[in-house]
Amino acid sequence: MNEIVLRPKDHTRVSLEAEVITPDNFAGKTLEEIENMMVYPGNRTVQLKERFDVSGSPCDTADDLRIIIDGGAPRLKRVGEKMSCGEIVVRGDIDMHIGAEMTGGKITVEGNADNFAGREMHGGLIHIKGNALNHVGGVARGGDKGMTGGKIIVDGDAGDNIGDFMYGGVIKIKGNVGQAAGHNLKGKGTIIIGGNSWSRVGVEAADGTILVKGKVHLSAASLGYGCIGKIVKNPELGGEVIEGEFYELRADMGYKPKAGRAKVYASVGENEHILPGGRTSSPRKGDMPPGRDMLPYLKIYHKEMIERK
Amino acid sequence: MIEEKNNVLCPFCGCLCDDGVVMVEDNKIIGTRNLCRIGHKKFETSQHGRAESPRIRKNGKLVPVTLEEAFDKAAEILANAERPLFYGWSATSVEATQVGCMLTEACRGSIDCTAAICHAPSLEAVQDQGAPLSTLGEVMNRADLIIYWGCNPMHAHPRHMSRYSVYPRGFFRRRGRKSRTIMVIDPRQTNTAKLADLHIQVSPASDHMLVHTFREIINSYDVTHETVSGIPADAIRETVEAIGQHQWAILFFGMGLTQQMGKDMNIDVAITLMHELNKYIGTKTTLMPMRGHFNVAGANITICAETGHPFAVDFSRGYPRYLPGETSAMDLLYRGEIDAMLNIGANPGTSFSNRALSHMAKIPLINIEPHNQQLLQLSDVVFSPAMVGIECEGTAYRMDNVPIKLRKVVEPSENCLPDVVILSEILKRVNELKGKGSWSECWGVQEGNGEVV
Amino acid sequence: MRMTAETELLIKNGIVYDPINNVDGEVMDVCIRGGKIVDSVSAGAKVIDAKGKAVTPGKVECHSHMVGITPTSARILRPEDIRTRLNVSDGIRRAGGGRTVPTTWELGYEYAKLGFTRAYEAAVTPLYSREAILEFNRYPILNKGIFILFGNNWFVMDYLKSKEQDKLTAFVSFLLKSVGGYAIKIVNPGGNEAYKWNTEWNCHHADDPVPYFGVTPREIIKGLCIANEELGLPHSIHLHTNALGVPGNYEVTLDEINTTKGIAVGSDSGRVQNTHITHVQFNSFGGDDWSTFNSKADVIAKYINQNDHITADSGNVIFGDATTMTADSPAEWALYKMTHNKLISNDSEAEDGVGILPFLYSKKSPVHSVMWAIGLELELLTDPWKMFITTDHPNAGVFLDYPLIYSWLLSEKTRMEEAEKVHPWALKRTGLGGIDKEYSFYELVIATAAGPAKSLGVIKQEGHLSIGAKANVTIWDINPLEDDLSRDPRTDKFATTAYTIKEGEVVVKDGMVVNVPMAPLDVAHTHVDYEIQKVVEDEIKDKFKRYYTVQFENYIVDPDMYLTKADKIDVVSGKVHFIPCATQTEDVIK
Amino acid sequence: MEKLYNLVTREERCVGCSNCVVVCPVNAYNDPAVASGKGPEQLDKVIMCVENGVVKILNMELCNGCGTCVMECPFDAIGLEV
Repeated sequence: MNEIVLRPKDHTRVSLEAEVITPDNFAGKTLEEIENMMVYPGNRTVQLKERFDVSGSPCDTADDLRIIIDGGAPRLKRVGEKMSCGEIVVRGDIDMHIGAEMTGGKITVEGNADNFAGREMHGGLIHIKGNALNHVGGVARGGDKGMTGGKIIVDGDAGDNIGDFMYGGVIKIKGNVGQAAGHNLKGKGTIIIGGNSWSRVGVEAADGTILVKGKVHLSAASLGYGCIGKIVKNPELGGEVIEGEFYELRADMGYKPKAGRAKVYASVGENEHILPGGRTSSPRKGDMPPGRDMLPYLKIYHKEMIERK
Repeated sequence: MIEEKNNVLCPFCGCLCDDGVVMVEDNKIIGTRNLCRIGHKKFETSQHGRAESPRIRKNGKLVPVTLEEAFDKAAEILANAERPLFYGWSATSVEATQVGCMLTEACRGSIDCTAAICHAPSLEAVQDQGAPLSTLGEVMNRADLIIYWGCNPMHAHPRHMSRYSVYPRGFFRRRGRKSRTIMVIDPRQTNTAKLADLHIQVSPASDHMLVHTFREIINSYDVTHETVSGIPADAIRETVEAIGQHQWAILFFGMGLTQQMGKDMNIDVAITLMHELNKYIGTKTTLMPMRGHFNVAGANITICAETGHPFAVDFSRGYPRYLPGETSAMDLLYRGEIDAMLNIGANPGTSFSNRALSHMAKIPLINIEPHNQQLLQLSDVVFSPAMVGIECEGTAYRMDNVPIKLRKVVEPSENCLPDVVILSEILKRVNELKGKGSWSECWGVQEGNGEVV
Repeated sequence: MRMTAETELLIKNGIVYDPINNVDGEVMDVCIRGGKIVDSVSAGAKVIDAKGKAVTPGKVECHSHMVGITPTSARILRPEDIRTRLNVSDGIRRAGGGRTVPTTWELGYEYAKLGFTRAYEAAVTPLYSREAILEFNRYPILNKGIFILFGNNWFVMDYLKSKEQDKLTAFVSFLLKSVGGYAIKIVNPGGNEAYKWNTEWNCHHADDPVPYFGVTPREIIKGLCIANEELGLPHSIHLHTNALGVPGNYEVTLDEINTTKGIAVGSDSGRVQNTHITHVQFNSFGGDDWSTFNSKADVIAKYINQNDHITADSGNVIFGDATTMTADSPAEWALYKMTHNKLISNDSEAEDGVGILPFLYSKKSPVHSVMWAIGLELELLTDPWKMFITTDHPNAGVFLDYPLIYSWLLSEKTRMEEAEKVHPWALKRTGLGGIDKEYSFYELVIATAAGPAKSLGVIKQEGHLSIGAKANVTIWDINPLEDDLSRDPRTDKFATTAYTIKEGEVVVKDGMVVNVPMAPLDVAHTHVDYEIQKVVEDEIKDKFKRYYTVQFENYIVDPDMYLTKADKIDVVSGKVHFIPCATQTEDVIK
Repeated sequence: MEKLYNLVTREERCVGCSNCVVVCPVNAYNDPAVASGKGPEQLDKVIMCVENGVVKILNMELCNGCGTCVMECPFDAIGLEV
């Protein structure tokens, strides 16, 4: 596996748009050609070598080329956009649109990722070891098709609108999730959330399945009051079996033609408040959090922001 | 001698009442008639505390300077900026916004209007679901059910109920208030709720649940819980039946729905409810956001006609890009990416978050603002323009997107130019600074290859 | 270079096509001075060598949705549409993009590149006409005009209900003058008013009365046509008949265009017809429901050929993404129930409504394929002087794909290749298979330039190359005498002109916009005798006070603020006088 | 016959929403502009109008004391006093 190492240097606060950093673009190019490629900070145009130290051994075929971004690049956007094969490893944080519209290949981010990670993705694998912010596997505003394939794994927490307008593929988030996971989930997409999920899970979802191992904060009325069909043991989702008992709830019934087939699995242990007559249906509480503890995704915001001085 | 100017438009809130009468005596506004208290205050105090000429901050103090020097300084700031932001556009004329779009494109910055912190969620919801809209005249002539959800017109739009929705005698509603039902859905017992026939006191921040329950009943699912967001389920069933009895319903909604947790999802679901009422119940229902500023609808429409997107448009790559969450004013300021800013027709000093304001304090800020507002402490170049709708003409769009021409009531003082002229002067200088052709080297993006977002 | 009186231009030995003067492919020179075509030019004139290139008058777009509240609401609705086509600003052109709903600047550039020099906005509600004018003032290069919606106006229906034709004429004259309109547009007469009560209500045929007003669409069409001819407006009424997009609606179409048969043309603007029926493809459907859906294009074409009081524009379907936007809200509601796409519907007080919905025309769908075939059948069976080529942009397709339509009309081979790729119904349910007629280049120029110019009443100044006409000339990199267009219709050559000359100024050269003059907007000023106008104006003022939320004085578009660049077309007793706007066409703020 | 009641306005509470002006049947009957929500045009035929942002009584003698305006004012800035 040939490697090209880019070491970021003197990154300013203005984010740098570098959609050229993909194995497809780097394949078959010498180091000088790579160094002279254009990246766009703000409304300027800058060559790659002014913002990165480029080293390593280029090679002709893209699928056995690995690009390593050595060190945190919290202001480097659109890395790995539309890549079809090869690998990218980021040793640190990365900014928005990591792996947007990619059709294959593998991206590993050892730090945290910002919004729109894996936007409108068609294939390949993104593995974020830290936290991810909003719209993971989401859609650019107004579009009607979000992620259509591939797999995103986030080890930490994630923000709002995970997988909105999703048509296929798998999103696995080990930590907590903000609100509206699986908003407008249209096709056979699967979302597996290890921690708690905030309110409005699977709102306006027409198809696909969402599994929440932790607590589902109640809001979508249909979710809380939908028919609690049955308790499912060890459902088989996204190519693997998940142990535990889960309520099978009907997500938003929506009125769209193929509506009402979306399923939300909420673990039995922590979600007895969903049952009719449950605790949070008391008039005072409504959708407000039980205590004023920090909302999960706000924690992500502040942690990210403080580090990103 | 006192001269009465008729049919004057009130340049303050989204109602854009156009039947105002202003009494003027040798270029001084003495009084107004027919305008509400806010409108009167805008006209009365429009000539108080006005700066005579532009001011530039020199070692910490705002010093009056000539127009030429101020234009040059502003153009120089914007031309050298790497990521300029052009914010506001909601309390100025449409013609100024058109020049603003050209200025943004020349400096390759991003343009955003006050909708970003007001009714942007409504626009985003329209982009997902569309919307059944209408004009205010349709409400006056046909509506027999008025729903105010999450807004308080008696405070924010005082003449809205008496001019458009509740009290006027329409063509098919000859008995005015008596031929209409008023429903208010608001956690607080507001002054609007006192006038309503039915006040649904929903528990705070759970309107989304209530809308979903309405939709469930319409789609003939049964509501299993006995109280939903603080309202007994059978009360909700009666409300849906009551809505069904009416011929024509209108939903006015405001910050209560848009700035609540869930932002555009609340409006998404409300629009779906409107479509379902039209489809299954047969009551013709329409929807209207209660826009705040008098020309925020105009700013959205003009920026959209010029650049293709209603707000949060970014020209840094040479072509218009729109992605709320990345290109809107709040995102850019929150992440500290902006290195120069122009503010016109808005007051971020009161409405922006502290984090954004702390970043704005660090960057050069050009402020086109007639009065002494909070943002003056942060701004480096201050222009005092002629006020649109009082001292110079222009066009403004009402909350239902109807364009009306603003009238000129008094003459501005000698150094106060209309916004259009100020922005055109800055644009001319920016073009010179940038050199006519500087923006003509194409950044590798040729026409027609659509793969770029 | 600025257009001064003596700048001269000489187009040497091009192959000239000028249908008005029956010039069919003769090699001649065209001399231009001061923005007008003249007989001779001094030696110092700038020469364009058009050897082996076709020279034609500028094209006229007679029906397109470009500016106003409808397209701008569609731009707000569809941010994903602008991402498909993006342009960087290159000093002369402004940044922009979009395919079905481009930005206003983009429209001007792209239409000029396709050889158009005049375009008309097809449907504007009078209440929103100020927005259409504001956006047209930002629309470069082309001459412009606005069609004002009258079909569901309360004043019109009131006067028709009380049978006062002269008051109706006075009202039409007042409204066109006060909101800067050019012609009368009637959309689904009566149906939109019914839709405002309930989304399921509509006027389904010519004798279906409007709720409360009791007026039938037939009376609305007849009344407005008489008003149009009494006023002698340059263009006839622009009619969008009832029951659009419903199988079996060809009877309604025939019935409605028959009502205006006997009315004499009252204007000397050069037009022959008293009714122009628009996007007639949507209105020539046969069969009772979608399973027995077939084409009745031949019946409609036969009727139009036999009657001279009708001109039409086709409204061809082009496969791919489109955005349907029309004042016919009941039709949009029906589309919404079928597709569940995002729908915007906007009803304006006492006037018309609008409906906007994204729509995908797919080759696999039997209905869309038959609609595609109907459009072509209409054009091939009808006389090109009466059937103009449009796609009702962006309802049935995008104006950027016009060269595709030209290729299907010019060459039967390309047409049949396309017919194979689509659903077999296209050949089974329509007569397209049996037609082997192919358009000649001359007929194409009639259907896109001379025909629309004549029907829209501007034939006196443009649409032809005779002496004294405006110098709107397009030069194509096509040699119709030698190249066999039926074998290879050269869609790429039709996509951009070699030269587009707008009033003597080269605006587009080899597909690049080189100059951006601002052209004026045409406004029709008609005169009615004074007492009727006084009476009607008092009645209007009283109605405004009671049933409008805008004051009467604030409703009228202020000419010296919005229409500074407007040409006045003064019509006195049927005679059309053309008064150019005061200011020269100066450059836009660069 | 001397009137038994009197219209009283409390200007510090009035917001100038002109609910009272529009809802009053006497105003609506005399001036069609007021009937459809707009400001009054014939000031001599109207009981009250909004001036300088607050309600102002113009012709007290036209008022018949029906109290509709008092009902429709949420800030009770107008009242009937015997």
